[in-house]
Amino acid sequence: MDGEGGRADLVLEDVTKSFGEVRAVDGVSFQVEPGQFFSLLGPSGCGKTTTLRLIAGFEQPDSGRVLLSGMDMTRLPPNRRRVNTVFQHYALFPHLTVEDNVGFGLKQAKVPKSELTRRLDETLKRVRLEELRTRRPRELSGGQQQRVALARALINEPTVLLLDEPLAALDLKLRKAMQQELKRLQERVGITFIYVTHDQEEALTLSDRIAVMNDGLILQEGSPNEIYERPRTRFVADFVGQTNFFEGIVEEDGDRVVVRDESGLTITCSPVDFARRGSTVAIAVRPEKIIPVNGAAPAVNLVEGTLTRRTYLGDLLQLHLLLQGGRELTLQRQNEPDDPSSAWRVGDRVQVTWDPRSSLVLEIDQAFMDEEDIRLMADSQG
Amino acid sequence: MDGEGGRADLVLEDVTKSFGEVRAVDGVSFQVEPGQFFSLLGPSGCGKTTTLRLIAGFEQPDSGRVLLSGMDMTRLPPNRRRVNTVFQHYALFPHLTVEDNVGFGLKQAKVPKSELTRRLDETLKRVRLEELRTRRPRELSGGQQQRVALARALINEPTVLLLDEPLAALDLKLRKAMQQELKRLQERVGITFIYVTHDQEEALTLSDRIAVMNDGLILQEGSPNEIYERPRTRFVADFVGQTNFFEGIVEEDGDRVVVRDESGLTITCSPVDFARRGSTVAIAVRPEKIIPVNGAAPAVNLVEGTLTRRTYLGDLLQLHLLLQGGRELTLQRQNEPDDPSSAWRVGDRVQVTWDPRSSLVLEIDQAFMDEEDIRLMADSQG
Amino acid sequence: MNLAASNRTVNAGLKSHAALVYAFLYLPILIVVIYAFNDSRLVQIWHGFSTRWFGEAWRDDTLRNAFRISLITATLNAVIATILGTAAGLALRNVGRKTRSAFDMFMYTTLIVPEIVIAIASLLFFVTLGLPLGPVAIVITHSVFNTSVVGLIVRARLAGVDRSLEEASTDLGATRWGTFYQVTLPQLFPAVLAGALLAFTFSFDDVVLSSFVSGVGSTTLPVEIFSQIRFGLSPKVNVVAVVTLSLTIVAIVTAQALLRREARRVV
Amino acid sequence: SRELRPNDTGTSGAATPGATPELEDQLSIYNWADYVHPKTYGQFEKEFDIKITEDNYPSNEDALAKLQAGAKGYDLVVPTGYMVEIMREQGLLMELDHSQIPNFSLIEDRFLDTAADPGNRYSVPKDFGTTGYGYRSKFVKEEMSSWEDFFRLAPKYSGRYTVLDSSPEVVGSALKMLGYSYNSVEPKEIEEATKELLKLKPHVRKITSSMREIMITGEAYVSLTWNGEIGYVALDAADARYVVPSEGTEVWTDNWCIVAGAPHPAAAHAFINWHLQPKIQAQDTSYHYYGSCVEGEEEFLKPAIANDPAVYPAGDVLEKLEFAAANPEWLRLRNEAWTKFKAA
Amino acid sequence: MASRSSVAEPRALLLPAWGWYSVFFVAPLLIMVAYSFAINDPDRFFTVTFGFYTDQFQRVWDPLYLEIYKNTFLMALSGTFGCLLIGYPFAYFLATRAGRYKTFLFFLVIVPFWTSLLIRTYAWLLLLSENGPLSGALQSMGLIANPLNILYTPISVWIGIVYDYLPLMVFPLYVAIERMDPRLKEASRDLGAGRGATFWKVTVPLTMPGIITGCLLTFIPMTGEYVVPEILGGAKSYLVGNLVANEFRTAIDWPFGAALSMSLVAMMLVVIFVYLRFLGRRSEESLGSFL
Ligand SMILES: Nc1ncnc2c1ncn2[C@@H]1O[C@H](COP(=O)(O)OP(=O)(O)OP(=O)(O)O)[C@@H](O)[C@H]1O
Ligand SMILES: Nc1ncnc2c1ncn2[C@@H]1O[C@H](COP(=O)(O)OP(=O)(O)OP(=O)(O)O)[C@@H](O)[C@H]1O
Ligand SMILES: [Mg+2]
Ligand SMILES: [Mg+2]
Repeated sequence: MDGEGGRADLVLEDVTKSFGEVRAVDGVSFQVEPGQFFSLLGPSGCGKTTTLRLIAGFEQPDSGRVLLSGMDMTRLPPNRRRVNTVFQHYALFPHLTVEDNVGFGLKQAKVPKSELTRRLDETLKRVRLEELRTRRPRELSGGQQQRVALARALINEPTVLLLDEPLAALDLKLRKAMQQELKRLQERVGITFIYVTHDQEEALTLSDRIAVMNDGLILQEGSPNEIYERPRTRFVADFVGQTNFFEGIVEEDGDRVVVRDESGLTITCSPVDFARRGSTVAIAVRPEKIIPVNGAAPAVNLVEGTLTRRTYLGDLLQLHLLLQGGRELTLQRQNEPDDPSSAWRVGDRVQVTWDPRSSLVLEIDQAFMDEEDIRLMADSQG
Repeated sequence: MDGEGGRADLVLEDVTKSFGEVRAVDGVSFQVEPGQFFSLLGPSGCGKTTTLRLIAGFEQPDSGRVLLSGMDMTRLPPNRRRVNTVFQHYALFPHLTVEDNVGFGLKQAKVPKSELTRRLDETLKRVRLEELRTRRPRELSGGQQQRVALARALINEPTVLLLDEPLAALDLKLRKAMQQELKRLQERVGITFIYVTHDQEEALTLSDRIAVMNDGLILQEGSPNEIYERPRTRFVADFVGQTNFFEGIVEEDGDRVVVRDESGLTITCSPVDFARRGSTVAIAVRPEKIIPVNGAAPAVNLVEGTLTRRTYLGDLLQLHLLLQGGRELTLQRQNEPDDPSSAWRVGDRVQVTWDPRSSLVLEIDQAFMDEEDIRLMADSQG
Repeated sequence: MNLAASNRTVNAGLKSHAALVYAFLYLPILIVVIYAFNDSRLVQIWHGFSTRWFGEAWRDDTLRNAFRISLITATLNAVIATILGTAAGLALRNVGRKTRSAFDMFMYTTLIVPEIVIAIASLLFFVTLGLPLGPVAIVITHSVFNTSVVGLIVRARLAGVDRSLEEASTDLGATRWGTFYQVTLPQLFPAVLAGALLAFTFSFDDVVLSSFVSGVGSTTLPVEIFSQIRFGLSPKVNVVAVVTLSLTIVAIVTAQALLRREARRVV
Repeated sequence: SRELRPNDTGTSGAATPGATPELEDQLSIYNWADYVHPKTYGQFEKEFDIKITEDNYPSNEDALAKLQAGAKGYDLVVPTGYMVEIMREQGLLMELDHSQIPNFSLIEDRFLDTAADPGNRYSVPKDFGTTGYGYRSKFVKEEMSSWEDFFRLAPKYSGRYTVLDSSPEVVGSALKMLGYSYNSVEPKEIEEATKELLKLKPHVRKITSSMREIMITGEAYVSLTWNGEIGYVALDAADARYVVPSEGTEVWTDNWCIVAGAPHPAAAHAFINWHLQPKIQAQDTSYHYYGSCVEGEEEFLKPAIANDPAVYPAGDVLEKLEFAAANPEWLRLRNEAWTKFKAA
Repeated sequence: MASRSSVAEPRALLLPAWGWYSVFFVAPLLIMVAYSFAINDPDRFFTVTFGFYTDQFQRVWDPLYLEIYKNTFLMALSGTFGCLLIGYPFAYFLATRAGRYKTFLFFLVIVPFWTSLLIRTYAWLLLLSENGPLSGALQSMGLIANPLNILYTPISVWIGIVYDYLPLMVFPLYVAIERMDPRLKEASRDLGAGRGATFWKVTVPLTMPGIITGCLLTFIPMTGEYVVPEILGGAKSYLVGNLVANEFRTAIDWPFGAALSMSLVAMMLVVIFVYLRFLGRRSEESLGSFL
């Protein structure tokens, strides 16, 4: 890391970018601390790539500013920004060797030969590509290509590294392995990472902070824990992890919030300020938070239902309960021989419960459930 | 289902197929009962597609036979087999509408107009495509295309339906939804499904029986439960689910098998016949079977280690322990507030255990760990 | 019919058809090669083997001159067409739909309008404006058509070139020119080369356009051969055919080798 | 006997009479293909140290079209008589400086001062020939001697005829058969002739000025052409006969002319003068079988050629022959008839 | 959407080609149009009077010329059809059966294409002549009694144009067949269709863009063909191209020649238009997609 280009924060101020009718990025603001691993998470077409391209300088915002270390770089061309990108499909130069690909940036910067060689060796070593330096990209496996792309960006010691779904093209096993590697690397070099992904698990595993996007807007920003455990809207709750949704009217507020849904089920939640008595709220309960009642019946959130289906996932089991009033409830249990649920059979009437802290009260965000979402959901279910 | 083409079993007898040097399918034999959901699971290039193509008749085996309802159909052209295929990327006819795609098979069979219309309507309704009947494939979403492919095969009421990774092109959410739909449909129509996939979770969720393939061979065949809970080889254990591997020498055999590994760890397992005292065996322990010691220390399989890393996956946590002797052990816990592990901090010394039944004793199968596997693994780790 | 047997029948049918087509394609070439060694003063009558027409052709100033003119005009034409076509192909990526379709229309019409029509239109153009006919006119007339050829090839190739490669280059600090030179051009090279070769061949082979707009001392080889065919054939034509054929094969083989080497480097 | 006039057009850079201008070192000739002995140019080049380049055309009209279209840079062109008229009318030719062509006096009078170019101000005859037809007596059993024979036998030898790719000759042949003038400009006569031609058309295998090879191979039996062509055919097919039709036909001269704006006029004059030498004339005649217009070339010719009536027709035959005489109407009528003939 | 990428080349690069086309392509065509509405001065050699006279177009309507247009159209049509008939199975072979020799076999198709068209055409003159090798071979095989007499007839012209333009048919067909997903054929077999049904219902419709492109690429130049009839054609195989050339080379009637070529272009446009309409919108993209 050289002196001037050291750590710095990246700030987006109310950045908007439209393509014709489409508002690809709509008033996005966020701030990334130096050395942070910051993820942009969202469904396809939500504007993640566009946001990244605005930071890299491939697109110009219609309004708003992009600041790096406090300096406005909104109008700077890409080659003048101390930012580098790892492209979605790597965009390796097919006509250049690994070495020449990785050295490309330094050659542009007219770095002296000896330093170039030194940094090249160092970087190739870091990503374990020394042996492959004279190969061409198409002679490399997916994982190796990915490492070349990473090396090509890292060697320039950028202040911020942008990564656009860098692992999307890899298969499951390799993706898992590369995730770990990426994380370790980021911790070691200490560069700020802006990481785009539509894989919630990946975002949760890797990030220091996550911004969940939809339709060009940032819906929620926070640590992985915040995003998963305290989603603010239904969209976020649904997109990040699986959920059982309830909708009902607040019967008690204050210290303990109690909500009754249409089927008469009462759900106890931890207190939230916007849940006023009589208002309608949505509640999300994660399948893994629901536990079989074992021994003494709990005081709250005791639910009884019939086991309709067990889905065997190997390490996990999904248990589908039919509650009174026709609602479905899904539980997820680890596949352990000692788990109480392992004795359940389809057709059994069983009791389950969950901690009031696990009842997530959401603002009703019909705004985000616009027509297209509804169509898409209908489609994916039908 | 018409009379003659009703239920029947499919039998492969020692089928072999080579392409030049490559033995794509190597002496494969299996039998599928009528109405079964049978999956072929294996890594890329293991011969799954080739097996399917041999059944469909697109390839001719070098040796061996393919029997349907006891009749040898090895030399029958594809259009004369009562078998239909759902292709990997659907292979929908781009120049035909949904309707014409779906009706294609019946037109070939010269089914009378009125019956054609009736069955067309019925099938389109079953897969909920009535509204889209005049669209062309490219005007459809991935999930819709998938349903057209399914309908096009199902309408012919085949004895056996072959599906080649039918969901591989869909994104996660949609894939999950379609899995459920496929399973329900298969249960309803009762047709035998031969399902090819490289996604272990999909195979476990959907299948009645699974055959795990590698390098053209079938390594193990059994119910999802058998495959996951009693993998016979290291390859199967590793490919289906995550595992902690140990290797050691049998110290006790008989009622209780006790194995000691190099680091001195003693592992207690349930009895297996091939574990003779003094022999070397491998042991696999699934991360989700390992539980924190809560209260009284268990008699066997008590392991102590230092928590080095927590990987947050939202619904799950992966806990990485460093044991004495430098081994790593990975646990998987549900992300519940009440779980004992939720109190653990990185650096803590903790105790975990598992049921002897969860120690899976494997035959050492170096045979399957040939050079390529080793290279691939090195690659995916590096 | 048995599956394998029916496969075999179809394969055999296709194969023998292909053999016939190859015969159809090569029979004329073979004949010309054979007749180049004909001793006869007459083209069509076989008199015995001789290589004397090779000598005669070599000593024939008219043929040598025509060959030279053809080489020069075809090369100049290829240079112009390659520059204009490549530039246009590149620019077409960045223009609006309307401009693009208007330009497309130009390119396609130059290919669609029959050569004879272009030939006379060009002739009328040069005559009416009082511009001289001759080598320059030939080069210009050829290059119009060939600009479209190069333009379309380059554009097709560009469609397959990932824009993000160029973005990656600027991202890594390269200037616009640096990016063009270091990334775009190497990607484009096979297409540009193919386009240039095609432009050269089309021009080198052209008889219609050339014969209408040629002037003093600008008789190209095809025009010369054409007028010989029309006015009295000399066996030297066969020799010319054999020589150009050999040159072409050498050129193609070299180009293929080059392209393959490039291809190994590029793509 | 011929009055030499000074160059008074003022349009050319030709030297003033009398003075011998400096010769340029190049000469560009636009000529019929294969129309001089292969050695001829070389001899001139050697003698004068002038480099000759030659382009060829297959018909008078082609040459005209090219010059008309503004082809610049040619020095010499070789139009037939009637085309000389058209070209000079069009201002395509440069007036000659006869003082630089002393050998002009060697030319026989009967080829001079024609209607096409009174006073030969623009042209010097190169050679002469007739338009008739040839046939292979091996295939054609009848003795042919007239245009009438030519047209009458066409159905019998259908598909074995060729005609020249040139309108005046073909239209003229029908006119002569009908007993009209070769140069008729009567629309009715032309119309009649056109009808005859359209009747002939189905039997014509090819309209071409290069019938040599297919006559030799026997693919064609009868060809409407010029005498020299049949002379060439006869080298390989001894049974080939040339007929100067008894109704009379065209006699023509092809002429050296200097193109207006010629870049090398002095060299052009020198070449014309040099080429008029009887020895050179004889050399060319023995190559292309067209008669020379110069006196005294016979002594250099083989008797077989010198006495060949196809090359040098007898005096009484010559009497009946006409030179073509063009004017706009003449040409227009022929072209329209021609286009129809080709289209039919 | 015209989105300007940050790495875009300047649009001004289009200008040179644009100018080149305007001056050396559009202007000549406009001048030709002007000529087609001019007349010749009757009293002078080759003097054109410009104006808006329709005389030349009236002359074109002479049945004599219309016959030539018809013959040209039929020749181009049958030539295109011949190319398709020969080219399709051939391209099919190349694309699906050539195996590892594919590149080489395809190369063999290209080689003739890169050798002088003129010489290859003229070679047919040698081949087809009455005393030529083909005639001799056929006679000695007893297939024909008399010498082959097809040179200088429409048949030899047909052979010539089919020969010349066959590669232009094969290339797009090859691309289309090659590009076709072979699993679609398998899907069809899987659904019970035999070989024939699969060919007509799946292969042909799917390679239609290639068929259309190939047909246009051969039909268009065939309508304007000039060289082949000139060499291989006889007195009766005159096509519009030759007629046009005649007006310029021999008759020197430029206005009429211009009118004839205008009519040729018009005929071609009509045919292409009808063809594209008939085959639907898909075809419009096909030419572009090939090139
Ligand atoms: N150059 C462009 N021209 C027009 N529309 C564009 C352009 N780039 C993006 N868009 C539109 O902007 C929206 C956001 O696109 P973007 O690529 O940023 O999404 P994304 O979140 O990266 O999606 P994905 O996960 O599919 O890559 C989309 O609706 C897209 O169609
Ligand atoms: N037509 C063929 N020609 C040559 N080799 C082939 C052919 N088809 C398959 N193979 C080879 O046979 C082996 C098995 O291929 P197959 O397609 O059956 O694998 P798969 O299990 O379906 O893999 P994937 O999950 O990638 O689809 C591979 O090594 C493959 O390269
Ligand atoms: Mg994106
Ligand atoms: Mg497969």
